[in-house]
Amino acid sequence: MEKGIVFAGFGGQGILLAGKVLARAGMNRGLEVTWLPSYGPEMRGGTANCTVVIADFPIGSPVVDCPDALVAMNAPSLDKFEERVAEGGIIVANSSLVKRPVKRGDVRAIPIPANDIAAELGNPRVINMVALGALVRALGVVSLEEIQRAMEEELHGKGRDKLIELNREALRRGFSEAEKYLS
Amino acid sequence: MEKGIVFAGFGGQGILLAGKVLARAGMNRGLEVTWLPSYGPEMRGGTANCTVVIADFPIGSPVVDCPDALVAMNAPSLDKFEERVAEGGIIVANSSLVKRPVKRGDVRAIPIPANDIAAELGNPRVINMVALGALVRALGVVSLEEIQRAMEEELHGKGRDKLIELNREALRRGFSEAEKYLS
Amino acid sequence: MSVEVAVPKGYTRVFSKPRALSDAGFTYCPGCHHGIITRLVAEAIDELGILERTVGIAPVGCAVFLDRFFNCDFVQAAHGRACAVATGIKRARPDLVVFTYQGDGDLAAIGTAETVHAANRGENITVIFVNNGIYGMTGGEMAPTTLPGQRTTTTPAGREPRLHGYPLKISEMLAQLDGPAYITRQAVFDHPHIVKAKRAILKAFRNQLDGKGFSLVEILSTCPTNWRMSPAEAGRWVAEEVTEVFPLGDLKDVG
Amino acid sequence: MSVEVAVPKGYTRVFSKPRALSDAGFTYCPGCHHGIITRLVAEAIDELGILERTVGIAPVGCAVFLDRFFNCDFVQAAHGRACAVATGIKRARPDLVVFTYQGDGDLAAIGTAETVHAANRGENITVIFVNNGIYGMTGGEMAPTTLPGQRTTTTPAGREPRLHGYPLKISEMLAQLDGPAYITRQAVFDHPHIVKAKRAILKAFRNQLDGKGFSLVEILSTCPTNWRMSPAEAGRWVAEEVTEVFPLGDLKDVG
Amino acid sequence: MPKGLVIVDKERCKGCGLCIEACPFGVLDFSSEYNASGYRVVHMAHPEKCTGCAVCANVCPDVALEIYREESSVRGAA
Amino acid sequence: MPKGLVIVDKERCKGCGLCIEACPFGVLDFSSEYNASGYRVVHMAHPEKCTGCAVCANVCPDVALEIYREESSVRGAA
Amino acid sequence: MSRVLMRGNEAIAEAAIRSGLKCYFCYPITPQGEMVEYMARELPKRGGVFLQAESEVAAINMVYGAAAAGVRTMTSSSSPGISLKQEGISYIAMARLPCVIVNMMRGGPGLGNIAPAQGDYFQATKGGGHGDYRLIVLAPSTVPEAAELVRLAFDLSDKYRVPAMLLADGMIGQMMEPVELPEPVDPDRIPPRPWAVTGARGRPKNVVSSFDLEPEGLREMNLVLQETYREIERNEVRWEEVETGDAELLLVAYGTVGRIAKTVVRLAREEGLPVGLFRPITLWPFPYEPLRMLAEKVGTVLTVELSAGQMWEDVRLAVEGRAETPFYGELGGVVPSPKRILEEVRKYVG
Amino acid sequence: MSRVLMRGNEAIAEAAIRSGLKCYFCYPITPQGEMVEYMARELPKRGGVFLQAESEVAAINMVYGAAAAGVRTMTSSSSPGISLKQEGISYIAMARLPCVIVNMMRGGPGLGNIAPAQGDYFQATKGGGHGDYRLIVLAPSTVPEAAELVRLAFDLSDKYRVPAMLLADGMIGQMMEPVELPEPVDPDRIPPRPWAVTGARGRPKNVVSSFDLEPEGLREMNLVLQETYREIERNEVRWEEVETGDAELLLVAYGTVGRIAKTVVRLAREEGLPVGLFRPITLWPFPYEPLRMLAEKVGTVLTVELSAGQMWEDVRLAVEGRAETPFYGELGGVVPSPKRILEEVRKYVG
Ligand SMILES: Cc1ncc(C[n+]2csc(CCOP(=O)(O)OP(=O)(O)O)c2C)c(N)n1
Ligand SMILES: Cc1ncc(C[n+]2csc(CCOP(=O)(O)OP(=O)(O)O)c2C)c(N)n1
Ligand code: SF4
Ligand code: SF4
Ligand code: SF4
Ligand code: SF4
Repeated sequence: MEKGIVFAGFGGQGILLAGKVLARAGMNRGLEVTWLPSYGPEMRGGTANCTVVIADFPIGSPVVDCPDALVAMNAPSLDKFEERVAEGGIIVANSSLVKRPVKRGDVRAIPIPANDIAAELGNPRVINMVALGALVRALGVVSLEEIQRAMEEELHGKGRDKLIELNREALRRGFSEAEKYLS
Repeated sequence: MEKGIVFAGFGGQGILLAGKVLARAGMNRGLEVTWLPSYGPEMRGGTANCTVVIADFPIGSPVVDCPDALVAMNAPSLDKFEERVAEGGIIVANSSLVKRPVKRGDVRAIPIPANDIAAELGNPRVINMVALGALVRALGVVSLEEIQRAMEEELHGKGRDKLIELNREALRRGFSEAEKYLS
Repeated sequence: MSVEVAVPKGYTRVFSKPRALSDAGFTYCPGCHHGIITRLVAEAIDELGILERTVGIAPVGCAVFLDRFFNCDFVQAAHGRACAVATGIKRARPDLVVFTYQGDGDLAAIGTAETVHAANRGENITVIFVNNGIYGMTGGEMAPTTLPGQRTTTTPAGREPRLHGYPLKISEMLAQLDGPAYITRQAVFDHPHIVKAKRAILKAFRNQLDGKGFSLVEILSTCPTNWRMSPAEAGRWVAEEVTEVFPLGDLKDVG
Repeated sequence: MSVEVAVPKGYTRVFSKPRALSDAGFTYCPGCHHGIITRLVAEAIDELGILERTVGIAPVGCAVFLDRFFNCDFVQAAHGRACAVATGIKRARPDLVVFTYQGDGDLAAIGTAETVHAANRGENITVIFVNNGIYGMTGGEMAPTTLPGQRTTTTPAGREPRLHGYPLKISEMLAQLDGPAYITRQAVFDHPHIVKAKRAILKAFRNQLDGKGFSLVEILSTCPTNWRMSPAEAGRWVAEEVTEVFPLGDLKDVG
Repeated sequence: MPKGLVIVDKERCKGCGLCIEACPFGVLDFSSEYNASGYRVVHMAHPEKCTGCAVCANVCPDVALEIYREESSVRGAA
Repeated sequence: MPKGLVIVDKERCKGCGLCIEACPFGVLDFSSEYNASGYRVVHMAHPEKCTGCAVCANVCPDVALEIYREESSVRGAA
Repeated sequence: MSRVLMRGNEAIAEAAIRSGLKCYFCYPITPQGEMVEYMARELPKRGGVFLQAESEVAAINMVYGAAAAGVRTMTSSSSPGISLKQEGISYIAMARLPCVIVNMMRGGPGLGNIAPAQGDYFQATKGGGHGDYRLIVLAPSTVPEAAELVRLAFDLSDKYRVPAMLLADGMIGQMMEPVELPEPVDPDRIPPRPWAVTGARGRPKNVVSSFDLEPEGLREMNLVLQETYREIERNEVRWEEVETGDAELLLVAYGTVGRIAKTVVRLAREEGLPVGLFRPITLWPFPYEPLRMLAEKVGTVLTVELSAGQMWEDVRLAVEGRAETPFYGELGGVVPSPKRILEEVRKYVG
Repeated sequence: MSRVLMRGNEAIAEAAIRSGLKCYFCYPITPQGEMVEYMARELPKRGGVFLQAESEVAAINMVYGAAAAGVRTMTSSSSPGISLKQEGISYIAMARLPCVIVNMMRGGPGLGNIAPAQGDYFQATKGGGHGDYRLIVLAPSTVPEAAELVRLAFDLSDKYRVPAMLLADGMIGQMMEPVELPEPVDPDRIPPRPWAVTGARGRPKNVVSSFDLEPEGLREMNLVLQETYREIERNEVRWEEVETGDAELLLVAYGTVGRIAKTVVRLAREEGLPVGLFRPITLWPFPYEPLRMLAEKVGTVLTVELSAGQMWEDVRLAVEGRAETPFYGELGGVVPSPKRILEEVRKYVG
């Protein structure tokens, strides 16, 4: 088994953290994982993306030509990566910002109104966890509990403990939202 | 034909210039020549020496293991180089400063009281030309006239024109002094 | 690509993008004062009518893309070496107007020797020195000009002068030398200061045209991104904190 | 190898080679002030009793052989980098007494950045700066400190400041910084000045022992060989000409 | 006809807000529009108050503003 | 018994002459001796004038001079 | 030991601290910024010295000083910054000071960009500075290996008194992987440094220098260096082989490309192509002999690099005509995918 | 033309001035001091710019500036100083600026000494700086040849927009020989530089840069470089052969050793030993092909260098097992006499 996942969006959408949490969950499960942020200009701002690979044997390339899954947090990200997703792959798109549908017919498209859900939860910053929850559901490599624990580990002790409960909930909401498209 | 000559003495004895004049005389004659100063510490003072090679074919090494001639302007120089002179070679020693005789029996030793002769000529700085005159006589590769012309060219236009006559004479005196040991 | 806007009827254009700037958008972060400074340099070039004989030197730093922004010839220099590169150009072609545009890491850390010696030689060049107290492009490390106590990625507990050095007053240092014609420190955190800074930049270029020699305009700038402040907060921080350590004004002016 | 001289009967030794110096003869040219300065440093080490915890940094320049002359541990540094090397040693082992000994080419040309930043960090080291206005070891090229009009092999018609730069006042520059504890300029062209220079060197070492930070003693020196003067003439030239451009005295002293 | 007019180059504007704060007359504010780079751009919220003083343009780090002044007032100022 | 005594380390002396010039009492001068490096070394030309003030030693760049002072005069000075 | 998820840059920093690093000197540059940041945060807490120097030149000379004073010391940078350190590295090599230098290579030449590249192979292995010296050059291909090789770098550097370089690329610095960190080193196991400058108390003075004006003297110093290098060549060659037993085409690749090539081997084998991988871990000393022996058995040795063909020269020196030696390289920060390399492989087998 | 007796350093300076040199930037170092001194005296008189920089780093970046501004420009130094220029050289190479760099090699590594040596071969030919770049490297073996190759260096550098290095050693710099100086170049024959920064009047702006953040863009820049290098390899390989026709042992040596080896060939032939000499003049591009062809015919290819065996690698890459490839090197500034080399030769022939 080897899965490559690309997370893409604007800087500030928590893209890198979402990838890290997934990688950590994979590691905790005893799998091999890699996490690679994209190289942008040396300055901040603009777009951000990262690639996570999870496998049950040593991972060769941390770069993925044809990801098995894409999490597109905004429209430019979907435009950029849609074509590259592997046949039968997954596209989680943040439908709060991505107004167009996924064009590809050979992938499982999962539109998640991440911004709206996050707003409901009372903190716009958890959009990344909403999307991640949805991805986890579709991917099936780690469980909801595992991804929640990985998130906890990631936030713990970094002055973000009080956000853990909120993020648990965000993951759960994303997870169950994805159900709709997978049953 | 290939002749290697080492000039050695203290800094300030005009060693490098004597070598240059000889090299120039050789060049003027259409011969191949090289002139190589010794490497000392980067600072000034202490000993100085240079090696001149004259040949009628392209010169390989400008460094000479066993010189055909040595001009030793002081005692340490004779001590240092005497052993290395080729069999049948020439040693011109400045007998004003070198009090011991040349030990080697298989070379032509030419003691020249260069400081005394220079003093007679009224300028202690021409000791180098006195010694060079003697060497030229013994070496037989360039004539007295040729070495005098080369010296003129070397000094000309460098604010040293008025010294030319004196140096001509110094060369001549050294040249004829060497006669004594060569007849 | 911006489109030429037709002048609305009954109105006259009183402010627009200088001719010396291309249509390329700046790559600076939102609210970064680099953009103001870059524009002021372009305005000075316009006003002096020297665009076609000016060569700029882009540093390594957030201004590395400068050659895209300007319409004049440009050379991209190795980190810290802009003053040496400028010297090479100016000595080769004294008829050109040569300016460097450098950050504090570039000019006052790795480029210290090149800056000091170009100044000391009185090289007839113009130096725009953008002091934002941090390494912007590499992600917020301490700069020579970082304030005491300021947190950066390499001074996570705040700069401790006895350990990390004091804020380096390079302009004060350069003003001690005989070479420079003009050394001044300006800021651009509000309109009046921008107007003054512009005047200083103009003077620094004029000095070059008049053959007066080395002129350096230090400009206190912001780095909202790495200071982790809003652009407005960053501007206030310059006005209130940075100017305390780096007071504004002329440090040398041979007139 | 010098031989221990038996004290003549009825006499007491009042002056002899300091214990910190080895028996190796100096490699400096006849009459060069480097020798005096080297000895003064050795005397200071003796007087403070710190020989066994001192590490010296030899530069590239006529003092490159320094490690032969001294009896303490020594490190030979790349040209200009003595202050960086000293920083590395002192940070690794703060208990050691660390000094550099550098020429003007070493300290004020190629080493400008290392000098300025070690000073600005207030590194707790002692810097002996031998300013002889020329590159001695390489055969007499212009130094940053060469006087206007002075002939060197690279300014054959005399230094022309607008072309070759002004005499670089690096001590004045350093004195502008917050880091240094003590910056002074001394000379050794006669007995009284030697006595004063010695006092300054002692103080610079004492500052280090007291943890006061960066102390630099600039000493105007001679280079009879490359100045093409007799040693006595060279000394007079320092007294009369060099001190005009580089006035003696303390430039900074935090006390 | 207001004395001044601010034209925003929406693709240059990065929504930093410096112009809003700088304007002495409270002319500018964020619009509800986002540009292609995802920034929320400014607009003239109170065009009638604009004097064409160009202070906003002078503080804009992205040279995103062009300023026009009503012709009579320009002449008046000359 | 002169008040002072200068002992020259002949192999260290480079004949620069600085000590000769510096001595306030004209004690030192070049001798006729050359050392192994070819330098003409100094000696006490007028030993009787020497006060042991050590000025010569202090200006010597080659640490070639050792200075001795007659014991009573040292005590006197103390 | 448990695995932790870490960035390469951070894992290297942590492994260095656990290896007894006392003094770290740096100048910021991408893509190794997280190493600098980690050191700034962690090293002072754990009894070490973190100092941001005024330049790479100053940083390497601070390393020279700290190494001379006898502590474990290190600097890190990326391509342009490493170029600036060349004089200092040459001094360190001749003065026989142990230290570790990390180069997170980026796209070059010149300012280039910050993407992963391997264009500094020659500089690292043949000596970018002047004179006849060598660095021990270790090339990790994963984050855990990077952590492991940091420890090895310190140990080998101490053992031979030869500076060691960890030569990686931006990808290894930036990516995260699970790592097992090495145990903190027992300070008593760090070799003593009787040659260090620590004050000449109760022993003759120590001098650290790379200078001898006499050719004969400098020749001796060089001969000692050369002898040490021969010893390292005998003892410290390291490499990895994957499926080489029956391979007809041998990939040779190191670092990031080395790990990608493992996937290539897997994909090729899935297609039935007899492909193996030879991955040098020590780039100097280069594993000439083992590669030569393998070359006898395969028809083709395909070198793949993120450069225009630098290690390729060493491969050809090893192979010496025993097999075909084609080359495939990418430039400017472009990283080829396993599939792209597989295309290249197919030109020669199957 | 008449012959003049000149030091190598001075002949190089004079030849450079006659080649249209406009800007010379330097920092003093032995053993190339006379070049600096000559330039200081002569260049300003003849309409050029002489500037003593504050360091080698500054000097190479001034060269970068002057070259960008479109004039013929040059710097010179010796080993440690050349190490400091590596970052700048890498920038110049990628920015495609023509210029000439002279390295009068001395004993290394580190401070070493000032005696002749050839330990910077790798640095010069493989790239001491970062990234995939090359210098055109010319190695004179006599003073007249040095003067000739200076001219060639400027011409080739201009033609290909690749920096050229004259790689000599202290002996060639210090010695005097009769020289025929090249005629002053006709300024109109110096190739125009439409890419130079001279003010964007009547043309689009020119930008001199080595920067492209996008891997694809940087890849393109690198491909242009590599193509240029292939062209140079095709057109500009230069070497000298002495008595190679019937040689059974081929000496390979360059520079100072190359000239000494000529004497060795003469002495060997006097003894009836079938010895020839292959002397590379361009060290990059290295004459692999002609050497390979000769290697087919001889039994032994003996490389002699003033180093621990650097060019030797290129010799072995050329020979690829076609002949024995023993090596003899001297280190630390020691220069072997013809007799000493002859001893070495005798181990393999006669
Ligand atoms: C030789 C070298 N060292 C380091 C770097 C990495 N680097 C890029 S920009 C920069 C400093 C940026 O800071 P500053 O000069 O203050 O400019 P700013 O980005 O803040 O405008 C550094 C260190 C480099 N490119 N080259
Ligand atoms: C990197 C480098 N550049 C240049 C040199 C050559 N060099 C040796 S000593 C010296 C300068 C000597 O001048 P200074 O520092 O003033 O000391 P002095 O010899 O006058 O005491 C130079 C440039 C070198 N060894 N290394
Ligand atoms: S990183 Fe800082 S200095 Fe650089 S553009 Fe962004 S805000 Fe400005
Ligand atoms: S060259 Fe000058 S500075 Fe150096 S030792 Fe001689 S006189 Fe002193
Ligand atoms: S100052 Fe400029 S960039 Fe910032 S919000 Fe206003 S118009 Fe936009
Ligand atoms: S000062 Fe010293 S070196 Fe000079 S002459 Fe006197 S004793 Fe000799």
